[in-house]
Amino acid sequence: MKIHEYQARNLFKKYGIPVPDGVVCHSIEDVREKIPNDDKLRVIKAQVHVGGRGKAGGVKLARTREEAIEKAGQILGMDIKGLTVEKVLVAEAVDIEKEFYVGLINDRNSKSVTLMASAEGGVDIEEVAKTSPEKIIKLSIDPTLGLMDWQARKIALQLMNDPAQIRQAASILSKLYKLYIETDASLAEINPLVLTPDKRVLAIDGKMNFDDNALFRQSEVLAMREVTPDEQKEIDASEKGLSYIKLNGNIGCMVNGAGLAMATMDMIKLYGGEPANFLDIGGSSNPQKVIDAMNILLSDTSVKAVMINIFGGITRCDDVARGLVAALKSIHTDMPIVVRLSGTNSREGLEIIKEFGLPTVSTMSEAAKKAIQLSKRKV
Amino acid sequence: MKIHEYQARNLFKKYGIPVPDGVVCHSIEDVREKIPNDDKLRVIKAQVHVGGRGKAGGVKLARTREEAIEKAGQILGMDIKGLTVEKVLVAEAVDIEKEFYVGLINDRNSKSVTLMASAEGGVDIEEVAKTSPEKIIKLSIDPTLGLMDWQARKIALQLMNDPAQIRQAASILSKLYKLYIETDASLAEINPLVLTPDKRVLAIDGKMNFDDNALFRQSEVLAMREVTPDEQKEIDASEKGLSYIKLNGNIGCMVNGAGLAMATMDMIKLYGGEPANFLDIGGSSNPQKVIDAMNILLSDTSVKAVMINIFGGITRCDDVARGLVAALKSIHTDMPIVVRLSGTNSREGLEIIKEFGLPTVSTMSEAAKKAIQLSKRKV
Amino acid sequence: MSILINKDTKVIVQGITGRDGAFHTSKMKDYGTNIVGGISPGKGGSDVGGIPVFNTVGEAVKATNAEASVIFVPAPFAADAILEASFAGVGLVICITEGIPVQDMIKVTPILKQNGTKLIGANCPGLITPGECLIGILPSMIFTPGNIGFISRSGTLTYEVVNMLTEAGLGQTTCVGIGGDPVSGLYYRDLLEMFENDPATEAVVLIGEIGGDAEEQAAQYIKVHMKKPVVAFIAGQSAPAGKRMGHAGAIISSGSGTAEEKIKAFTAAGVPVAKEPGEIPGLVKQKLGL
Amino acid sequence: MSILINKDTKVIVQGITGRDGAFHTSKMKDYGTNIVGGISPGKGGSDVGGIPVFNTVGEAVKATNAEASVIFVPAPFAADAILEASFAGVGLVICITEGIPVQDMIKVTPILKQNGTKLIGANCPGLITPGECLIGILPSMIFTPGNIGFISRSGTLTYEVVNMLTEAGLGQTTCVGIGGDPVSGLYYRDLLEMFENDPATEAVVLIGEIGGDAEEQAAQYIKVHMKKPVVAFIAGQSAPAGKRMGHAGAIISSGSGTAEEKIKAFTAAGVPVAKEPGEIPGLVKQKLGL
Repeated sequence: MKIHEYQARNLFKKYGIPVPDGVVCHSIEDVREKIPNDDKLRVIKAQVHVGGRGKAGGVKLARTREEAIEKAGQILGMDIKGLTVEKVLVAEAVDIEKEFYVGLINDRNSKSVTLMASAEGGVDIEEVAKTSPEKIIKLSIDPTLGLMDWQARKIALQLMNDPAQIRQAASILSKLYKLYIETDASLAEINPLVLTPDKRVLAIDGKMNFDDNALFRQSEVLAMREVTPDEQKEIDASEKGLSYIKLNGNIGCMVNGAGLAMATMDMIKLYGGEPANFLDIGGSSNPQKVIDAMNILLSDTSVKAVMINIFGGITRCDDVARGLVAALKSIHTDMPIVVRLSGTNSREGLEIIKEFGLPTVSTMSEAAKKAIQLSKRKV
Repeated sequence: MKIHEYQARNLFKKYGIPVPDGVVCHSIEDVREKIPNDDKLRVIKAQVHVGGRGKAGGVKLARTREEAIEKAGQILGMDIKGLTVEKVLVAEAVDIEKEFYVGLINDRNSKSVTLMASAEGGVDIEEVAKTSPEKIIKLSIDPTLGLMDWQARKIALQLMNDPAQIRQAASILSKLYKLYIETDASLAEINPLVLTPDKRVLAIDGKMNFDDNALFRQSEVLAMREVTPDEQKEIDASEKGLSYIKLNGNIGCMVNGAGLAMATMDMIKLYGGEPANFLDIGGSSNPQKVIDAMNILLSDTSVKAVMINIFGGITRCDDVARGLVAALKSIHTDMPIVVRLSGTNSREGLEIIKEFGLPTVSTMSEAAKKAIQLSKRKV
Repeated sequence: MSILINKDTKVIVQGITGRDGAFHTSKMKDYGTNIVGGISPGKGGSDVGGIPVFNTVGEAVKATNAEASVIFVPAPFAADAILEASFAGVGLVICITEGIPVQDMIKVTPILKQNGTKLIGANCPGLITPGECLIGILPSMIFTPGNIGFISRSGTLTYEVVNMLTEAGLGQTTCVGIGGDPVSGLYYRDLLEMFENDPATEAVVLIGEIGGDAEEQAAQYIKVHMKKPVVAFIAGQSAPAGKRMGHAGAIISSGSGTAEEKIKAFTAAGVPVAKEPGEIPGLVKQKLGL
Repeated sequence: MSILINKDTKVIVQGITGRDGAFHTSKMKDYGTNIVGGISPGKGGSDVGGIPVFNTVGEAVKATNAEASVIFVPAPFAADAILEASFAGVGLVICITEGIPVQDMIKVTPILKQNGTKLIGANCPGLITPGECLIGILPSMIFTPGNIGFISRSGTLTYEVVNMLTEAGLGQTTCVGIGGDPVSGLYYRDLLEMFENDPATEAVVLIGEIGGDAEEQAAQYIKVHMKKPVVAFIAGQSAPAGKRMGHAGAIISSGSGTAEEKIKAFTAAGVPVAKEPGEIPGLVKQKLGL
């Protein structure tokens, strides 16, 4: 789960990580009300769940209150990669002496939370990682001991020189780790972390993601959830026991199991088609799940054909086929559908589907080819 | 640092440990205002920093509001072991099916936090520990892993039978451990933890102590501090860099170092005297410390003689002697004082004291004997 | 021969009285798995279909000398169940539960290492030595004894491929579903080593997925240490790259994790990578000279 | 010979730029202690009275091969300083700092064990091998080389007794102040073992205090393992029993911790217990047949 920059800022503040003053505004009126009439330099930042907002014109400087209102007006309502900007963060712009990068992530390779830091912070950090990986400090944190103060200090010492700044930076790292662990985050970044000419260390921009599996014990995090329409579809699906991710193709897929679903998409692509989605219906023959899944696929107007790919394991194919038929009977659609069943009692299952009148095949490659062929027929 | 039962209850509630309903009252008017007019059975409990309040009459049952007011009136203002009762806890009395004991303590022997539990809870728990130690379950908790849920459950399983009760009890143990760690406690007890006939598990009485060394990072705990006059004296002393504990004898002791201070008290006792206090002035020749220490000793009216026992280490005895003399010159008292100096440059030091006109000795035993002798002269 | 489990392996079930636990316990027992006990706190002393129930894993191990435990407890309690098994001295823990918070698994990892516990999963279908022992939720009927070792991150894709192998006459020594969670127990590398040392295994099929570098590490291991042939397949070749985790995700993966990289690593290690699952049996036969 | 430290021991000082750290560093150096460096984050590269300063213990160890570290950092940061030294591979850490929260020391304990680090203190005066090496804040002038091993929980009482020994012609191999905190590093038992194995030590003086069972454990160890004579003194015989910690305190100590119990334990182990400190030199001479 993602949150906005201003929400990450709020968490930072709660954990004692210093950030520049700022307010979130939902409208021009809001800006007018919240921003005093002074000539402080401010930065107006679009709050959207997508990267690259700077290049898209979603971040602007303002020298006066009037300018802040004007710039906020330009950004609010703006479309950034398909998302409408509904909020802006209006924050005090600070003088920057040096920019750093600091990040925490769940690292599957080291099976630990890994801290990364670099004295070369800012927008080009990924470029730095590619061209000068030695400039990225990495520390795999022992989960039972946590980030020890001397470790945080050791990293701060590689970023800064002055003892007082080192203390500030080390303390920010410790607090960020505490925040990360206590909120079940999967990513926490400060980029840039800056040093100001008056020797303060501040978090200028923050980004946090959270582990969906842990939301059951993170009600405060969950309360910050804000979803795009596509994400809403995924969440609705997940509440029905379905795992759904929308993609850009035109062949709808309905598969049991994530690995098989991925392999199915690969197969479609291999034979020249484009999958419209990832959709895992899990392991049961419950007709309701098939109905729900079918409704999701049909609501995507780009879908031109549907490929159903089921492997019968403990649930036998004939049971799955009966469930499919029951479900398809209740849905009235002229969408071309191809069904592939494999595994336990697949022969009996395919017979049941064939009787119902749908095209059936017994291998994944045939199914993919057939679905692509059907998608071309439909205009 | 100690807190009252009602304060421990508040912490329990904050951490989700269930307690019976209750309010703390400072006066009869308070009881009148806070207790509704029903005929719920209530228990009125004196809130004092001392054990054995039950036997002293500080705990009474009340069947009605009127009775609660009456009983609270009896307890408020009562003297329990020298302390005046200024608050009572008026709590709902619950039916009890079974009583358990649960406690956490910093165990210096295992160098860990140790959890103790017993199915034989209640006032006689210490007797149980003595006569049937096998009835006390003990678990030394690994500090890096904390109390794992399965461990809490394993202990709960030895106290209760029903899966729902086991879950409740295990959860209480986990929460108590969390509270203990997060507040830097040195003791946390629930006694009794009870099972009610309607199968709830409740903390009826709670006791918590905290590590004085950790109060710098426990502002919430510190805010609960309430001190008896004797404790206030100890705290005042500690703010002056002195470690002071009042005792019941009549020979005031002023010593540098805790071990030496204890040995000094032992010596006084060995020769038939009674030390009036433990007083460690730490290691420096600063006259102000001696003045402060002397003022504390003189404010104790039972002190009949003072024994000053200083070992000169890095700070040499002649420097210490000059400090002592400077201090004693500024204090006008006819209190008999014996000074013993030992260690580096002790000869020179004793010479300085002798010149000032105080009796000096060079061994601890002589000093103790002399102080006892002097104490008997003073009426 | 086989790896990790065989017909003598004594197995206990954590969460035996739950819906899934009870259902799959009976399936495992039917298959012939030596289920010696189950755990359900507060229900110790009872039994589930003739299998004795204990209050704690410790009691169960004491009474039965269980060597393996399979976990069906809900996600919020699963990591603790893994620890309970580990501290009770169970050498092999199979965690079926899906949806366990990543931090829980991160916390568990070094403790298991310290205790010498092997973990399979979480979020995995379990493992099977066909004809001898099944631990988990695998559909037993598609497996058959033979000389192929099998490792996969996914569930139904495993079944799909195993089914093809079985239909092609390629039976299995042991099939292991290692689970698809970001942080899990045994990885490919660990299992490849076991298969390399298992006299009965003559070739290994490895089913990978995008994300992480477990496949790259496996390829490296194969290149340096393995004499037995390995055939691989990587799922997710068509998955969009878009779902990355901030800058940190890009930095830490630094290019690895894509299907392309994994296929490159395997190819460099002399491991043929199937374009689609259907090719796998043929590639295995080719490698075995059949 | 001696235990733990000698003239070659390379010592670093954590908190060397603080008031106490700087003062005692110069005292130690004057005594002849081989101080090879100090630590002060952000001041690396500078020096304190000719001693090079490093930013981290790791850097200091790398540059100097330090084997021991003495800690003068304030209480809130002291436990972390101990850990830093331990993870940098320092084998012996002496923590002078007083007032460290007990939970911090409890957390540190198993980590030190795992890393194989020996800790003296916290809240201790340090240790000395007279004529060779002083680490801590002990007043050097009262010590003299000889054949007595010395262990004590307290500070000035140590000085008092050592002074008596020195005046009685009983020099010391090594004197160790183990510190008076409830949870600390090396206990009597550990040091008794070292003295028993040290050829130069012919007798040991042990100064105990009320509280805990370290003295009882020491008595048990002496009874079973020690051939060398030990003389003991217990401070706090007159301390009131009143300051107990709830029921839990009573249950966990279950009678031990009092001066009475400790004296009983030593007596049962054949260890003479002095009634007052002044008796100690005489008892030692008696045991040594002097």
